Amino acid sequence: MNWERLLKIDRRVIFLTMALAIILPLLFPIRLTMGVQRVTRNLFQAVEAIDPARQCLLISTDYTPQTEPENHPMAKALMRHGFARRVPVLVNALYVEGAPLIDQAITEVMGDFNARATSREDSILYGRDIVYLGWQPPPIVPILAMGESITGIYPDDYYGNRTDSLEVMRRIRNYADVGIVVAITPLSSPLWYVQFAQTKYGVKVGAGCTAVCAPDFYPYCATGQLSGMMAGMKGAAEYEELVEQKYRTGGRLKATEGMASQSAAHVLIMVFVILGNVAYFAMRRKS
Amino acid sequence: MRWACILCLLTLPAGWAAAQEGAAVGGAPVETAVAGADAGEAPLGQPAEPAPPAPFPAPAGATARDKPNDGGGAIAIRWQPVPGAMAYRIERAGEDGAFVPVGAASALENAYEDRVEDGVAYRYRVVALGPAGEEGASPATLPARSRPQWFNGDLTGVALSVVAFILVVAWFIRRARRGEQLFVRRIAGLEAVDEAVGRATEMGRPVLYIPGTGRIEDIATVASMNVLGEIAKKTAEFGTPILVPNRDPVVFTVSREVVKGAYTAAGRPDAYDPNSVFFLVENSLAFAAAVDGIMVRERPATNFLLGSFFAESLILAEVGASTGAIQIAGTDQVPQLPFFVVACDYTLMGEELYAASAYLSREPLMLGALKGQDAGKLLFMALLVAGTIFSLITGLDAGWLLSTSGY
Amino acid sequence: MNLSTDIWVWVGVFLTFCIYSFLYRDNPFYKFGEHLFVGVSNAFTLSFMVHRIIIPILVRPFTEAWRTAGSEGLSAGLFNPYAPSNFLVIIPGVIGCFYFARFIPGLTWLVRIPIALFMGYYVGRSVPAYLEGSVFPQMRGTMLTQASFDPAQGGILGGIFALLVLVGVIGTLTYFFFSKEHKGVVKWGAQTGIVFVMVGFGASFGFTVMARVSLAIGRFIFILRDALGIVT
Amino acid sequence: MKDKLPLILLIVVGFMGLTDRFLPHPAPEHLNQYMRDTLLRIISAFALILGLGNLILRHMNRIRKKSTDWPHSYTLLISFFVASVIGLFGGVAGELWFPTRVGTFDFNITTIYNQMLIPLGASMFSLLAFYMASAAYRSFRARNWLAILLLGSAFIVMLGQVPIGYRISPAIPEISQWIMEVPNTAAKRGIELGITLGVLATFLKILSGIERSWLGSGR
Repeated sequence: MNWERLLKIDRRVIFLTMALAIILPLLFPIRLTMGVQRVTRNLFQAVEAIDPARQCLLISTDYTPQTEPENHPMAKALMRHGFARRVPVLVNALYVEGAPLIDQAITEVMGDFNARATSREDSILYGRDIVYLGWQPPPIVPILAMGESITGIYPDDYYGNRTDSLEVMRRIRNYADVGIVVAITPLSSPLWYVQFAQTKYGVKVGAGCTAVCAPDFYPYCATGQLSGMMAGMKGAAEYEELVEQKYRTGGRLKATEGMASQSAAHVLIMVFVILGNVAYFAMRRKS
Repeated sequence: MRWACILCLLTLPAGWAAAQEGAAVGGAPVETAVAGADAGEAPLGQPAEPAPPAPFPAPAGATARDKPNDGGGAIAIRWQPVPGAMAYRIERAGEDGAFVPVGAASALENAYEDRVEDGVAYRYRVVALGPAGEEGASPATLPARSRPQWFNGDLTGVALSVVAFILVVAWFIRRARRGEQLFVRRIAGLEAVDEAVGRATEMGRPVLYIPGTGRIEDIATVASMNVLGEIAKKTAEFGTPILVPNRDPVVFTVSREVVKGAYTAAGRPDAYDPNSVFFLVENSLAFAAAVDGIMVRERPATNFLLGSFFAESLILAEVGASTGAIQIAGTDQVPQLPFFVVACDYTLMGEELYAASAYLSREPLMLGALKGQDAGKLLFMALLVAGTIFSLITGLDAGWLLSTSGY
Repeated sequence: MNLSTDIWVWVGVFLTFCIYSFLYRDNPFYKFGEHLFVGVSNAFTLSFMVHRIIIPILVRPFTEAWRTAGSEGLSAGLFNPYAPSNFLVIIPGVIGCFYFARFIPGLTWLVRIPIALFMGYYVGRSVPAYLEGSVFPQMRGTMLTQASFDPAQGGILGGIFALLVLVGVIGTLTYFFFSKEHKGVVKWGAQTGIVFVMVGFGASFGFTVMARVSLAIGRFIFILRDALGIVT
Repeated sequence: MKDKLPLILLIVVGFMGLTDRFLPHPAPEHLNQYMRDTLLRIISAFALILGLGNLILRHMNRIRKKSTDWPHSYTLLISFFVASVIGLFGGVAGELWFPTRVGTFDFNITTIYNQMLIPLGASMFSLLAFYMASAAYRSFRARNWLAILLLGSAFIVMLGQVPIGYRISPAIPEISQWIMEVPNTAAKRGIELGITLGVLATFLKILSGIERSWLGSGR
């Protein structure tokens, strides 16, 4: 075997095998079982603790379509959880780029619920069970201003309704009425909420972050500044499982389906690392 | 001598404790009113109800006072919980005396924050709600007025530590000003800067300096601007072309001034090429796409990636590595550091990026600031150890000295 | 197989292909995609800047103040910078124009004024934010208390882990110590620190793989589902 | 004057920013809000105009000089101008006078964003999956003990991330989480604490005028 050749393998070979590892499981899907991490369970518990009569769940999003595969299932799973518990859900977008995506998520999850609803009480109604506050730049402004008045900083919702005319907004005024803010992000917006909203107004904050940010947030979960989090696609899949186990809400479990490709890609990278090291040591012994 | 100052700082926690206690007890102008002093007094107004609900034990010790450390507009109401209560209703009365419900709290809570107008006197009472709709109203509190505070007493510790740090750094700067030699150890990534610029000169290829993809709000960008000044001086001396693509237009305006200033300072204003600093695009991925293009087409011999980087860090670093360039990276975005460590030749981790401009310029005053950073680290370490030992021995939580509002 | 009939979907597929072709090597497709990306993305930013900032917070307050002044005459309220319509918005506008002073010989120094405002404000703001949001709670979280050994929170083992975190933090801080060579005690401290840093970075890298693969999954799903209709 | 005025301004607004968090009173709060929400936002809009001017001139230059790949500068300029006209005169969602719809075919700036910029951005971003694989292959070699630590923890965490790790041993996700919670937390905390000191030092260097590279050359 020519170890030297293996060591200096063309990057394009790696790229190609990687592409195959991702595509094949998508074409021939399998479903894998997994364990649930503590931080995910904590977030689930924190949402369980919201008092539906008095408080709401605020989902703050600042992801763009680029991290859709990771962040989108998180937003949907949270909405499902909120709807299943009849907790009013407020959603905002910190950046305009992601705003249309949230609209799509709301439509999809509302559609799932309402397709099975039998009465008006049973359905998810816009303005009563969910409000999409839309987008106000720059992000720091709404984060601070929601401590005073949510309708003040979001006078109109995403669809152009006056927010103060919506049923649920009459009792949800500011962070005092927010059970937990879950910031879904590819960046560090949960920390902005911790630094600017929690320090000043004491609101609970949770995170739904891409896997890349997760290591950064563990310290905050340990100190309790973050009540819990969904870390990456796996976190989203776990949350989907938790909601599904408890409430049987149905709907597509996007994150769970993607886990097969994930596994293949991870295993491939590990195989590459092993190959690289075997070749490296074989070369070293030779020289 | 040097340690004397640090020792002084170590006594700070005691100061914090005193300050925090002061704020809580007498420091803030608090208007507290305790109900129950005259428990016999009948509530002045009752909400009109068709049939009076069955009685239920009333919450004791209800108080209302201005919410401390805020911008006004809030009164904090507290009470002692009633066993068996399902929830609480909070009622408010203005000058006219009629109580109206303003909010509710769950059985687990014993505090409520009411949003009110500043300067107006309000009285409150807390009604405990029983499982079968019984009600028990606490006596009315004395009137409380909300008002804005000028200083947020919760942050006394933060304010003091800012002041303390300013003093320490100022002290080191003064020492530096007096001409004392301050020792700074070798930092590999920064030692390599000369070699990296020199290599570009030898190969006749440009140096690429990416000041991050953050905005000027990210302090790492400001630090990067400072390093850019030093590196541009070197490229001016060596006569090597430098390319500075920018993602944020405000950063672009700064980096242009910095590079032009550096060429002037190096005595080569004529060598400054106004096209060397340019704006590309705000979208960070479009920026990455364009910079990848620059890397494979202009083939810079040296890439500096210093500043605030986000997800695009590895795209830039891997493409840079594939072109064979020497790469010196640095960021304070901790999640991106592993990628730089893996894909670049040298990586400045967090604080090293902030130290870089001092290290490169060797200006005594800047080195003084660097020494201040070291003193801060010693202080942190000492506090951690002292706090741990104290807590383990006494069983108290020394960490509460570090608590700010919200926790 | 159920091919999409939406033109935009095929535009998306083509652009995806343009970018992915860079993995093979630099080529005209990538160059096209790259330049288009920069062009369109700048146009998008410009449009939003005009519609969301320049018009609503610069032009409109001024024109409305102008109109009010025309119908009701000048009043002090029109010079209140906090009012929704006022003449003073012109000041930020003028400061903004200072950026262009660079092209006027003799006035180039005016460029420093907007720069000073930006740098000064945000540098100042970040100091308490870092201390309050990061240093204080993280320091607090690092200190051990007797509760760290609480049986309910992991008992002795939990306490040992908490101690390890403390050791790691102190080691890492020592590693970044600039005033002493890494020799003697400092060397040991710094070595401990770098062990934690390397293990942490490795973990961070491994943890991130999932995020990045997720992105690629998203792209392939777009091609396989939205465009080709092979998977559902 | 030319040096002093900007420096004085910088010190004044620097302290304003610094004290914002400490002074809850509405008077300073309003001033800060004005600074953030009006003044600096308007200024940043002008910076963008300056930046775009720079970009356009540079590419026009490239076309004039016929630099390498100059035809692609046309791609950039044309796409920029066309999309700008659509965005500026067609409105964010096509509500202004410029037509952004032909039959059922919509091309307002939001659609362009969704249908062109999103695929471009997502593709660019997803290149990371491939670059991670190549970076891992290239750099994760057990050359010395530090590299072994890096490699080992990355390996365990990767395994802990996927269901297969759980199948091999349920302990693997536990260990991986332990690595994230203990050594990773410690390292991050140490680095973060250091960063805060760097931020403080930078603040002082800038405000005291020791660091003045930002003043540029006009002196």
